[in-house]
Amino acid sequence: MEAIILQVLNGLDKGSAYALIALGLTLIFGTLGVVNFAHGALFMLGAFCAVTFSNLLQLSHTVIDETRTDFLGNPLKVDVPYIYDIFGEAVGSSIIDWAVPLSILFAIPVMIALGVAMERGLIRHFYKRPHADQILVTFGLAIVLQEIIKYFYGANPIPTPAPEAFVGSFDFGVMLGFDPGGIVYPYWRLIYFLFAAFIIAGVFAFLQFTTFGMVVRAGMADRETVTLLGIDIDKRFTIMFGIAAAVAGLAGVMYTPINSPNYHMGMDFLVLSFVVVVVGGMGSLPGAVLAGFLLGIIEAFASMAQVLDILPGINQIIIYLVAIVVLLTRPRGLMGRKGVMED
Amino acid sequence: MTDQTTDTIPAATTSASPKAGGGLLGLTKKDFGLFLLVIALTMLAPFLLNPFPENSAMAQFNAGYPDLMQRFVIFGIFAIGFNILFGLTGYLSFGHAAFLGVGSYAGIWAMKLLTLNVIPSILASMLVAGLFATLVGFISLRRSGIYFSILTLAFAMMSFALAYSVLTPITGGETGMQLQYFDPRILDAALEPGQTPRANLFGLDMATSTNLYFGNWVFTLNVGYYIAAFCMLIAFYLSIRIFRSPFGMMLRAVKSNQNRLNYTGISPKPYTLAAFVISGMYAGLAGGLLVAMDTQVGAERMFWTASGEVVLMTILGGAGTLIGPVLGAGFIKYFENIVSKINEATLHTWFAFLPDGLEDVVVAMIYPFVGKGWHLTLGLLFMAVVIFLPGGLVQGGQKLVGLFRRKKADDKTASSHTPAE
Amino acid sequence: MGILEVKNVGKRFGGLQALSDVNLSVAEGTVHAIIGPNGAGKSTLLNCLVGKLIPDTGSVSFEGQSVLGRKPHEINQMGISRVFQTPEIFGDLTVMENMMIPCVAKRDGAFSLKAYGQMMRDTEIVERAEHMLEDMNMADKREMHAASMSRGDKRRLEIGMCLAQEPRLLLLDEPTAGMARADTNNTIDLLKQIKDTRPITIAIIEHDMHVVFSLAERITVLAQGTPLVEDTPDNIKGHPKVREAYLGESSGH
Amino acid sequence: MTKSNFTRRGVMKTGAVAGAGLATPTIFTSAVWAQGFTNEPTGDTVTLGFNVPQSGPYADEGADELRAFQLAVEHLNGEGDGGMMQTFSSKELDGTGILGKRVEFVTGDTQTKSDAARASARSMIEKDGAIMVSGGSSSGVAVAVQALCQEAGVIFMAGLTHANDTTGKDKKANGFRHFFNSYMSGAALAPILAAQYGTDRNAYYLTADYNWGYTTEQAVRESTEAAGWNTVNTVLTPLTQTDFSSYIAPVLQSDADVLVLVHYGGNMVNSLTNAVQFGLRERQANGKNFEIVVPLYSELMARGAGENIGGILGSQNWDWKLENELGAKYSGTNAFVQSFGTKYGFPPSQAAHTCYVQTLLYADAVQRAGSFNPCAVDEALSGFEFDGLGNGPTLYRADDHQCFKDVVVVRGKENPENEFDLVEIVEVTPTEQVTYAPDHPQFAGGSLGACNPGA
Repeated sequence: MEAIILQVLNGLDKGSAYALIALGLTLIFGTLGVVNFAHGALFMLGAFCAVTFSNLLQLSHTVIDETRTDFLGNPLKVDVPYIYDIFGEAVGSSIIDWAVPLSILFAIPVMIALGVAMERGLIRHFYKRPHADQILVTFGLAIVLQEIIKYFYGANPIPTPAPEAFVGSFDFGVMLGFDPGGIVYPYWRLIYFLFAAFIIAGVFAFLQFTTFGMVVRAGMADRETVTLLGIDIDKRFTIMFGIAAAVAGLAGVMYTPINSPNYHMGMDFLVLSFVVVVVGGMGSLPGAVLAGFLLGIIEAFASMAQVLDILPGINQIIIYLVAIVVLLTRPRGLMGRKGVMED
Repeated sequence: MTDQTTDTIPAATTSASPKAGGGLLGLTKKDFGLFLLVIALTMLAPFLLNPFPENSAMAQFNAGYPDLMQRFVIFGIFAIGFNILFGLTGYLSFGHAAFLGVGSYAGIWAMKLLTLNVIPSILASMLVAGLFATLVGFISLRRSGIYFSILTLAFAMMSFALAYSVLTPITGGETGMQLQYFDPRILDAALEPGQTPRANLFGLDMATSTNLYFGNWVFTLNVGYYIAAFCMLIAFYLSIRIFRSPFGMMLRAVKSNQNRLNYTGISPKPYTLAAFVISGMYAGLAGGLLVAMDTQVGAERMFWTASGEVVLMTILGGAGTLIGPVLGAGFIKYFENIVSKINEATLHTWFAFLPDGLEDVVVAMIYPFVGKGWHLTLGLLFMAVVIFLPGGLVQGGQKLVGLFRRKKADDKTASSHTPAE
Repeated sequence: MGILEVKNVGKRFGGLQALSDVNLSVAEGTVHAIIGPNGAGKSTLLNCLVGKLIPDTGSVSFEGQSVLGRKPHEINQMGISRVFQTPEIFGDLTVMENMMIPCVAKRDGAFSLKAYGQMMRDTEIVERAEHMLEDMNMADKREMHAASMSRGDKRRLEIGMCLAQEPRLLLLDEPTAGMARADTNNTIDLLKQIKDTRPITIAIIEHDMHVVFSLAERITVLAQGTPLVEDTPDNIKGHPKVREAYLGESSGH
Repeated sequence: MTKSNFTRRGVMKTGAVAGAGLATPTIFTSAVWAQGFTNEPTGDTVTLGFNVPQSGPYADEGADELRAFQLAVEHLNGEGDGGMMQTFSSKELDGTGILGKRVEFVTGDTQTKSDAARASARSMIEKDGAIMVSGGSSSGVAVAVQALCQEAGVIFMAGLTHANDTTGKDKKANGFRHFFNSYMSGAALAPILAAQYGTDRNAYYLTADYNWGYTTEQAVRESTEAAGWNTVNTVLTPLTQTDFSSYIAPVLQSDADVLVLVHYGGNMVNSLTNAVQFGLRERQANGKNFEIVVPLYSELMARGAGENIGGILGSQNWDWKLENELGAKYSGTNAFVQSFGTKYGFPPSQAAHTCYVQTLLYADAVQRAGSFNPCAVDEALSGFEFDGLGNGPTLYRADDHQCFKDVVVVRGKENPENEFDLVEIVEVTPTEQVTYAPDHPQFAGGSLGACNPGA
């Protein structure tokens, strides 16, 4: 029982990342009709916003410590962050410790700006072009973005730990009435799940309850009509792209303590998030979220040793197998609308 | 009117008589001309691709060595086949590398079990890839649009994952599958212990090369390349025939309007399935040739990036055009193999003529774009091509030709739509 | 016994009874119009005839053979061609190619793997298509991109493509919807000419009374999913039930 | 492809251009292989091919290998301080290149894909005339390129490759491996694990689902079971996995008290990070401290895992602190670290070390053999015993072209002083303990074959 609850938690956690990326992807599909292969790169850029922010906080000047030597036997150079000079070492180090959550504040404007720039500068000119051209240009962009990151940060993963307070795990099972030690779960993963739920709820509320959201939803349903009504839908779509970029970026920022970010993490997630979006159904936001969590949970269960003993290698293919079964039984995914990206 | 028809698809015939239009091999004059051009280019490739003398600084850009020339034509075949599906029917398969991979495995097993002769191996590749494509196509073609793309992607990723791990005994997994001297090979005489098994065509070793020296120039004529090139010419010829055939017209009709096709008494599904299987067999041929040229198979050739690569090749060159996919394939393979090999030391030798400080600056500016940064250049070029040449490289070529012809081009008004070459 | 027999056909979408107990017989060689107010079920009926929808009850037979359960392309191969409200043509292909496809369909059936011949050297098809284009007065447009033509020309091409298959029954779904007056009159003339020169049965769904009364020999009035009355145009014009249910609305003021 | 300049102008003029020349029997003698051996250097330079990952997840490791290669070439050509050439037991190399020919090199990108690696290696052999190919960061690439070099008739000096197969079932006469292997990791770790953690441990394995994972898991499992450990479970994880939580969580439910992560590269960083997140390092099981073991350590990956690496045992081929901490037996280490560190500003990784050493060993073998002929090199390297290259006395065994030397067992530092000082040396397992018979079952199934000069 504990094992099952643990895997459900793991599934929800994996699902959170899938759902957040897929949400932005399907928003762009739905509103703009653009196949955005650079969406994974946005997730990666978000993660590197956290890295950059943390590096900025640790901008240092060098002090030579004559008492110690480095590996070549020269006097050791010690880096002292400027922030220590400003706030003192105690406060300074705790600010650095909290770099990841703090970098949300940094990532939101950066990602929105990036998203808007991308839409205005590039994507906008591809609305009327065939999907094939959209794929080529966004794929090119994704490569360029990740190569730029590689140039500055290298290919190696960069450890970006959570604040000290959230490192490690706690006994989640006791809260549910299980024996101690039964369900131990990392703090940060729960935070990630709650954060994802919060963002998803926020996006839905925004689309549901604001006039802006109403127009965008109408635009998703029928772009022509809304344009005829004289509403400047293009401008709203630009903002929508910015929001989608920010959602992907935030998903990336918060993901960094779970897995150290590297430059190709976006590509790793790209294919999976496409599968999630399509399984959820093109143009359906709830579908994307549902499919994200569903695939996350199924993947978690498929990786259990008990399952693998019966079906060796099922963990390798489970996501794709589920995708095939879903698409064959439900022609437009779980909640897809007719006619979206079917030709 | 007659002038117009030469510029439009595919009616290279005139209104006077359907038999008119010249050309040989059942091709129209214009197609035959294109075919001749491709023949000339492939046959002369060892010379054309080695324009720079050995030991010169520019020799780095020479691409006329067997491995890369083989890759050009083999991936050309792959892209030609993909274009039959994507360019004609508009169905975007995101899992075509699976057929290439499955074909390769079939090819190497034919060499392990039957004979080192490449012909049975290539036939086995095409057959097995065709069968696999029939299965995948039959299931995936139940859906269209992006749903179809994801279904094909899912099949390919499952193939990759299984080949890399669970199926290691038959695929070699991570280390790939290679020939051994002790493989059974029932049709061949046994090899000496330690002897290297080499793919051959009735005793003619694929690796056999002959060098022509001409001053400082060296040109390598390689048996394997010419065999692969011969296969590509056949593949290209068949693709022209398919494009111009009733079948090809139906495939374009599928892309244009499936609804009308249904109400014209034609069932689109068998047409798309046939196109899918044909392009799967092209992929199988490419896979078989890869094995014939270089007797090993790695599972990575089925990874989704490999499927994505052929999509990019086709779009980059010009989807739906005859020659575009081949150009796209050459373009990407050139970058992968030539630009990736330019390192800092090479750059310094190029710019050694500059004053020291300036040399360092120039090298520092170029270095991020070559060598380990070759992906960056490739990405930038993808974007540049699609932004400035919406019809791919073929359109770029046409624009270039158009510039030269502008003077006498007053009466050519009908080329508003994308031509087929 | 008509060429097309519709018996007791009913179709329900969720809570909406779109068609109920429809009986219709189209006599061979006539022009039969089906009219009715919006939502009367005209399009649903048409879709049931061509295999896009399968009726819940009743039967549809063409030349004595049931069409139920057959796919659209199979029904087409039986001899029923359909013209759509918005012209459905192959926009990416040339006019000539558009015309050749039905010719191939007529000769080679639903699927033939002729991947090797030169389409443009298939004399039989080329000649048939050229002939058809001349019939449609479109020979000068043969190399045009179909999508770049005017709506009237697209309609003309579509009708031509249907005729190229030599169907015994031609179904027209509001063929003049959204057309300018001149285009409408051209289309009427074209249909009249077809009726006069070809052994063909035409069933037409139409809103425009001008078109209906210029062409039809018999008219079925559909209202709320059921045929109200079937008669000649003259009788329909004066029929009180029709005036009340349908014409009253449109010509009463 | 040779660079001699005799002209065939006549052939060109008489229209051999379009391949008609293929018919004339005089040319049709596979001129590429027509000399004594493939790519015999005829000028005053010799070209080596350094084939390392430059894109993909191992690009940084590839970059470090490339740095080492460049350094080795400098030293061979008599530039710089000479590095390990000063400490190398063989004194044949004199800083005038190899056999008096100046060393040049070409580089390529393996992308850590066997296909791409072979394409890159083929271009080095066919286009650039490389006489030896070296480098690489995975066993898949090593086996693929080694087989290619065997076919083409050039020497392959493997870079970082750890699976048994490279010198086991896929061994080739033209291929040589200096790096240690899965079996050695297992044999070196088992006694130290038993000493550190006791002999009554229950181990749970998470294994990367591909060749290297299989051989390493088998090696560690067999060695530790022989030392009394019990294997609770082994679970295979996909290569493309990024989040290992669903594999780690079941460990909490089992009665295991040791987790062995048979992962490398990004997989290792992520699985280790995830394991630490789940509190495995603080966990108590069966009344003992829960322990995590990573059979193959990599400095770069340790850096990626950050502080999670603290306290975790693993094995290495070499470490830059060896000579400082364990004395002159490992001479050469400091010389190498000194010249690498001076040039690049940080200490070298074990990948860099093995690539540097391989280049020197190749050059020395050619020098001793007096010929670049692969068969001569094969003879000179097979059974060669040497010292002073950082690993202590080492044997290049003739039976399988595997180096036998001490294996370093390390532990992640709890409080690293800087980003390069991530591990501490626990112990060095002597050569005898990690030596195995050439026909050991873990290495069965292949044959070295005969050397191929490619003529």
